[in-house]
Amino acid sequence: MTGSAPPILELKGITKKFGSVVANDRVDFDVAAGEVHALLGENGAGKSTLMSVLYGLYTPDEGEILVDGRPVEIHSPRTAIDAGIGMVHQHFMLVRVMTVAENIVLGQEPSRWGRLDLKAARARVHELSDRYGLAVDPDARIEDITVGAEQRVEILKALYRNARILVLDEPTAVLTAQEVRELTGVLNRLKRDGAAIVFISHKLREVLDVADRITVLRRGKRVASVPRAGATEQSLARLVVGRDVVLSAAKRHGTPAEPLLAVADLHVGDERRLEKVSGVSLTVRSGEIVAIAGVDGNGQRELVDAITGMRAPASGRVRVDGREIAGQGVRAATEAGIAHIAEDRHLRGLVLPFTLAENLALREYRSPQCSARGWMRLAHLRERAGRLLSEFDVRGGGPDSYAAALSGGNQQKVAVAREIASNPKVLVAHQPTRGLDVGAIEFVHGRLIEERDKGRAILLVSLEYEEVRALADRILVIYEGRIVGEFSPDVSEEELGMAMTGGQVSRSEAVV
Amino acid sequence: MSVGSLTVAPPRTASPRSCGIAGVVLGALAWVITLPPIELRGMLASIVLAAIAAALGVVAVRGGQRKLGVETIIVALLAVAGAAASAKSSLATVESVFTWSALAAATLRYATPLLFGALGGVVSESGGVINVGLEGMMLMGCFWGVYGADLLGWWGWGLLVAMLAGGLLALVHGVLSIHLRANQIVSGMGVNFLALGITGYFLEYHYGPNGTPLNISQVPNVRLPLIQHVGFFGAAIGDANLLTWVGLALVPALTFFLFRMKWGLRLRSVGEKPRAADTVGLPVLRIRYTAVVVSGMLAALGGAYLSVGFVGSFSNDMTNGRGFISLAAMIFGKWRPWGALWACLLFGFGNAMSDRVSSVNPTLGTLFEALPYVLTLVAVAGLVGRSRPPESDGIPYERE
Amino acid sequence: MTLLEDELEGHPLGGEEESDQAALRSPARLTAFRRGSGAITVPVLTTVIAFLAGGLIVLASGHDPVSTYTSIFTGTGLNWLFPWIGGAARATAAGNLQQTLLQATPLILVGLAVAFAFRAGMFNIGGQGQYTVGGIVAVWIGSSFAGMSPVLHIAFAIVAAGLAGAAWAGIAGVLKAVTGANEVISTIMLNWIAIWLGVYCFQLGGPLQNPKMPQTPVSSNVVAGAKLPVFWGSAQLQGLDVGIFIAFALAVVFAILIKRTRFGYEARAVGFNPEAARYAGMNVGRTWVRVMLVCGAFAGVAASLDILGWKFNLYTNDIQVSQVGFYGIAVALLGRNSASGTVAAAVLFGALLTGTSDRNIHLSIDPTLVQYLTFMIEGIIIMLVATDVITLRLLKGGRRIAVALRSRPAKAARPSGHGAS
Amino acid sequence: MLLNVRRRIPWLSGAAAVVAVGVFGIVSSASGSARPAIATPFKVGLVTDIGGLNDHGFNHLSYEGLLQAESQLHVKGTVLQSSSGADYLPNLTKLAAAGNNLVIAVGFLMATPLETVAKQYPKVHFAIIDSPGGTAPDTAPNIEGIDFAEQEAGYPAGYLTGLYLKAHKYTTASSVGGQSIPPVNLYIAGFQAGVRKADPSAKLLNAYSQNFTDESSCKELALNQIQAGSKVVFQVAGGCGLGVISAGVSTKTQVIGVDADQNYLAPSLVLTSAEKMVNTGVFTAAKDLMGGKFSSNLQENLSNGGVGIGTIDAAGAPFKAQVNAVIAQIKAGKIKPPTTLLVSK
Repeated sequence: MTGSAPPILELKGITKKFGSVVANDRVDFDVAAGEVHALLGENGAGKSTLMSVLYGLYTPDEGEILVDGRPVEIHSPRTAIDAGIGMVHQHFMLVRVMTVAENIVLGQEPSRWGRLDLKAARARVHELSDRYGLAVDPDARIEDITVGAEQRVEILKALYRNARILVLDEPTAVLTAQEVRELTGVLNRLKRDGAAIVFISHKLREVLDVADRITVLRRGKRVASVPRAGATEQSLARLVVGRDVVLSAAKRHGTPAEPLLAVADLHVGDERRLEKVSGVSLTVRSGEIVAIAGVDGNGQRELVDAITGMRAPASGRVRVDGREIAGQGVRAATEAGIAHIAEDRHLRGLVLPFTLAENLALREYRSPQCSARGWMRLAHLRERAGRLLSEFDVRGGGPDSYAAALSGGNQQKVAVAREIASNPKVLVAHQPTRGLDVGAIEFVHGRLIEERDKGRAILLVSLEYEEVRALADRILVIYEGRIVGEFSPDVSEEELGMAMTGGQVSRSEAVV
Repeated sequence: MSVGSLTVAPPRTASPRSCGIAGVVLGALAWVITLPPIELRGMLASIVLAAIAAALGVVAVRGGQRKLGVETIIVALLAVAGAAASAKSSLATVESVFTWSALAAATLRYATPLLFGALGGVVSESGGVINVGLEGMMLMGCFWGVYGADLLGWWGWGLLVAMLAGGLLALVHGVLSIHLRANQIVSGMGVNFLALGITGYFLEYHYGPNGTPLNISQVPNVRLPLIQHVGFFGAAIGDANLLTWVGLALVPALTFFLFRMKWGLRLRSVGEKPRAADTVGLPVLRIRYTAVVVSGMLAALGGAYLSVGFVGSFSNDMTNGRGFISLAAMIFGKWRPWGALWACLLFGFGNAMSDRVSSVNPTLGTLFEALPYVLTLVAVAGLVGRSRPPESDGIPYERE
Repeated sequence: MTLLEDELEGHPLGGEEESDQAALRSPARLTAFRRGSGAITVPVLTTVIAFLAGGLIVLASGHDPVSTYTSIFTGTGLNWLFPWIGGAARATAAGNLQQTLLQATPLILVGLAVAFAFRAGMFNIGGQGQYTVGGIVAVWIGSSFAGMSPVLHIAFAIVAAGLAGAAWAGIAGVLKAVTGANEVISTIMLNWIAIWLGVYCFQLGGPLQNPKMPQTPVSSNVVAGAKLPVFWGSAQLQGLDVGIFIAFALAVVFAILIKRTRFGYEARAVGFNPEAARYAGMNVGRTWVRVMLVCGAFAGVAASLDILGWKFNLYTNDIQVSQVGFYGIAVALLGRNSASGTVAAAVLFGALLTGTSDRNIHLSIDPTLVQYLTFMIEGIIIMLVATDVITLRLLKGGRRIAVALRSRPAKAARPSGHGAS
Repeated sequence: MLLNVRRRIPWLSGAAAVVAVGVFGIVSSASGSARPAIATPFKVGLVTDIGGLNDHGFNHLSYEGLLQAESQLHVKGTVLQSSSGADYLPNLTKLAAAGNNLVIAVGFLMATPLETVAKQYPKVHFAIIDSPGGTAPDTAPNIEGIDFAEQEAGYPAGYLTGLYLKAHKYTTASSVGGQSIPPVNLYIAGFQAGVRKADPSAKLLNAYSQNFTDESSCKELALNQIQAGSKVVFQVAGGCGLGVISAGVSTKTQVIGVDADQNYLAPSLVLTSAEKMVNTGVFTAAKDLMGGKFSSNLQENLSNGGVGIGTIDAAGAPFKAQVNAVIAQIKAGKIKPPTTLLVSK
């Protein structure tokens, strides 16, 4: 233990099993007031499970929890809140149709005879947000605010409940560089106020930036607890993965040839007919990866939808190898040679109750190989699936297994395999590695580069700097529906971040 | 967030939307002027008005408001047909059908049981539990209301027993769909069958072939002495059943509860995102149970209105599908109390109209029996469109 | 990790993405995993438990459940299958079994009409209306064209009834696809509209009312040539006609349609995940319409088999009191929206209806109780279907013990399953 | 019904039903008990329509007739209730095959299946209550139609109504029918003619509820008519018609019962009842057949007591003598109540 203060929270020997799966295996963990203690590990290492135990969402099979040195029984979020624990979940726990203030006070509402006192709620929200620099509009609806603001609401929720111990579960996954910096500032203020902060992440860099101490979990076990001083990305990576890893793959550059995707002056509206893409023009050439970088919600979704035929643009052109497909639907886009790795594999990319053979046919089910005269060629589908599954190293099931039964990484491999198998001219990859662990990310990245080198045009849309810089031959930054800059992959993170946030951040503000 | 908030189609002199709405109003007017109290006998004015309405509809279609525009044109056509029918019928006939005050009174009577059911649906589904069992819960209210009023001698007890029975059946639905995480639609259907069996059996068991007694204490009508003799209002609401007033009062009350009170906030949070509610320490399952049971009680009150309130007896399966109509009204009303009220009133109006029209022409009248259903179908298709239920409606909550 | 365990742990989709929650609302999705495992065991177990529960009710009301059930069973005619039943008892059993299967015929098809919609993510409450419209058309065609060749005439009537039902259901499909109207509301409304349409047609002075019986609100009679041939029992006394084979054949069509055709593939994709279907280039709205057309066709044909098989005419009263569509929902749910399950469930319901009919209940048993017991048993069956997690749990309990006895679990599975971050 | 199916049971006449049981009817336990132990008794079977025995109207009255035959004629009675249309033919067949001498089908819905069964069992005698007007083309010779002259009950009730209207200077009377079918319309035709006979200027209203079970729909129609000025409402809608009586009670309006004497339902408001003795019809058919008498048609009318009117309440008491005079004239054939409606709306 490095901190001089005594821990206000201790977890001792926590074990949690799901059936035969041991998610946490006798894990010890503690955090002191005024300290940021990072919990580091790959997806599936058991970080979130441990925190769910702490927050009373799961009941541990073994072990005990001490707050201020006294053992406490935490069997529900209520008791966790009472013990002074606040949690900012990875998937925000906010009610979309309610306002910021309503979300913050939910469960502990200021009220008179049951009638909500929204005025008091607003005042309290203002007070807290002023104190910690967490700017929010108390009357905005959650569905109308940005992801960053949602996270601020989550933090305010915890502070409103007087949390002394704040758990942040992968807080930076959805944030821009600018927002990450803001978050760091907030955490520092909280620290000064004497809060104890648990910071969960699988990103080595930011852990080193934020934490005072770092505990590494691997396969449900605690493998090490180290002070920040002396820790390096390399040393941490070794602890996380259990072996040495190459952190930045040496990338060969692509050799762009003729343009395959040409988008000109595209305007796209969203469901509410608000314009989300305002005059985007871009070109992707054969053998090239063009990345669209930007903060979530700046029109990426609408842009991708318009290019892939899922949404009709208000105006503008989309040409695939000279063929106009704008507004003609998915089938026309597919026939023209577009494939689309969807942003959300559960929402779009896969039909989870379908078998893998059926899922692998989704893009091409109308082709003569897959179906003839209205009949599905089931034997062919199965045989084809077998081939693809082994080619893409999908583990955990055969052609007849249900997609739902696979792990996230393998599900994504299935989606990637299907799109690549359709032999497209243009591959649109929208957040292709979201929520995947290191191994799966390596695979997907490698495969995208391989396809580029085969001469496909690849449009990558990503929120991750590292991904963008690791893969792209050119980087286009999208901001409020417009392309605001083009960069080469060796652009600095600062510069990129500035462009992504509308260029309003001056360098001096970038502390850390 | 300030991302491009300009509309895709820039507004011209008059927006297609307002054209469409104006068209609907004009279209309706084309028919209304042939009815009491105006009773314009010629067709000309109606045709002119309808033509303008249709033209506005075309403008709306061209301006991109396709659905609204088509709706406008349909309204215009219907209005011409209605005006023609009024013009061809004798004045006496028109007046006998469109006695507005009597129509209003009948509309309220038809709407009352539906309203209770629909409000029950709103409560249950706000909390995230789909309630297809409204029909069965209503039926329970019908029978046990009569049973309670008969056994304990006062309609008030009858209502209480009805609510207990409805709540009990709802509890079964609750256990299945909340605790055992059943498919809620299926569970609701099962509950309906069960109610049919239970009420049928106990009707036989307690009352045998003679049926329920004829002198049970009934929920009284509220006579409003001040306005009872004031023309339209006197006839429309001067002598309405107590439960009708209760139902109407429940609409603002429930709205206030859902959107202005902390319990309403909690209930809706449980229906929208139970996990969020759970993580701030709210007892999700307990809130859901309460919502379902209350919904059963409300539906049972609707049933009790039919038996203890309106006719004073119980006959087998006397809800006659009203629970399903309430369900439709609730969806139609977009899961909100006021919306549900308008839907129920529309449905009640259709029923009241069909009664009156069918007394004018019995052969064709059979077709007019379908009027409330056609009206609802047209309204659901045209005016409402896609509506959004609570986000977690129908999804069982589980923490682990 | 097997699907079964996945479900039992309550993480049917293996992930915690928000989108899963939204997609879960689809009824097809809700029942999807239920079909994966225990396809036969579970419904059978469900039924058994429901009957046991019903037996408790009988017992609680002071009657003897064993004799009650024996009487019901004998009434179903299923004892005909026992070779040792002979003589008069056998003839009675044959008669009862004919009635059971006669009742099951429309239930199969209306059940399929509901099930097909379920598979495509829709809730078709409109089986009754589609059945009604099919019946109107079937009796109209069947009672006209007296000189037509029988095979042609029958085929014509059945096809026309199917098309009528399809058109009726298609209204709900089109409304959903074009305006987004909720199909639950629109099918309920269409049911009522169909009923009044039917009453209008056959009431005194109605356009299709029997001109030879001007005092009766009934249709004309189906001409002799359009009646379905009876192959078991008396052709005069409501023996079993070949309609049941048509129903079976359509159940096979259902299975093929769902499993082997492109349309079935699209329908299921739309049912499980409309967004993914759109992403795959499917036209979701058009699929909805087509699915409803197929559903309506099943229900329409159901009505034609009743009309041409044994009803031969249609009273306004028949239209008003028919319950077929309602039972169809229960049949589809119990049959887990599969072809074979629906057939089995339809036979079960047909048997219940016949077995509890007045003529088959022994006088020593309280017939009141028996009639309402039917509803209660059906209710309990449906509720158990809704929660077949319970039965699955029972199954799993047994399976776990079996596994434990056979061997120790070899190795812990991948830790990527539940809840781990 | 649960989903969408309103249960409407048009047994041919309206009936004083308190309860209309749903799809599955019920054999009251009495059916098993009253079995006289006589060697080779005369056997009578009864098949109800889907209204069930405890409709307290049409089916119930038939059953009472059978009970009467059991106790007075010592016949052996059996009752089978139908749950749905699919039961008619098997039920009739079962009773015919079981050696019943007379099998009675209750209600015109069974006309077609009855004809089929009658041809299969030519030696068994069959009867049907309210045969479809005797106009069915191929009716078998072993079927007897039991038909009622409802107009002869409606007429005196209407006459009483007219007198009541005139005495109080009221203008309007009305009727609520279950469905536009002959037995209902015959009642109403007689009623309307009777009203006009006593008060030629009376305004007449008529409406159909389109069902015989849903009391609230009949109450609604009655309230409409009362609101439109009707001072006497004639219910011809069976169980549904109880809603008419309920409307009378809540608005203090006179009503007229149907089928049975319904005065007990609201003794001061039921002006009278137009009765139809379905039980007598059943009893007579059995008695006649035992005596070797069997015709194609059994006519029940005012003269032979098959129809009539019930208790006249205080409001109608002053006109008793005049009503009785009209009844006598009908019996004497001097007045022939019409069979078609004067006013259909």
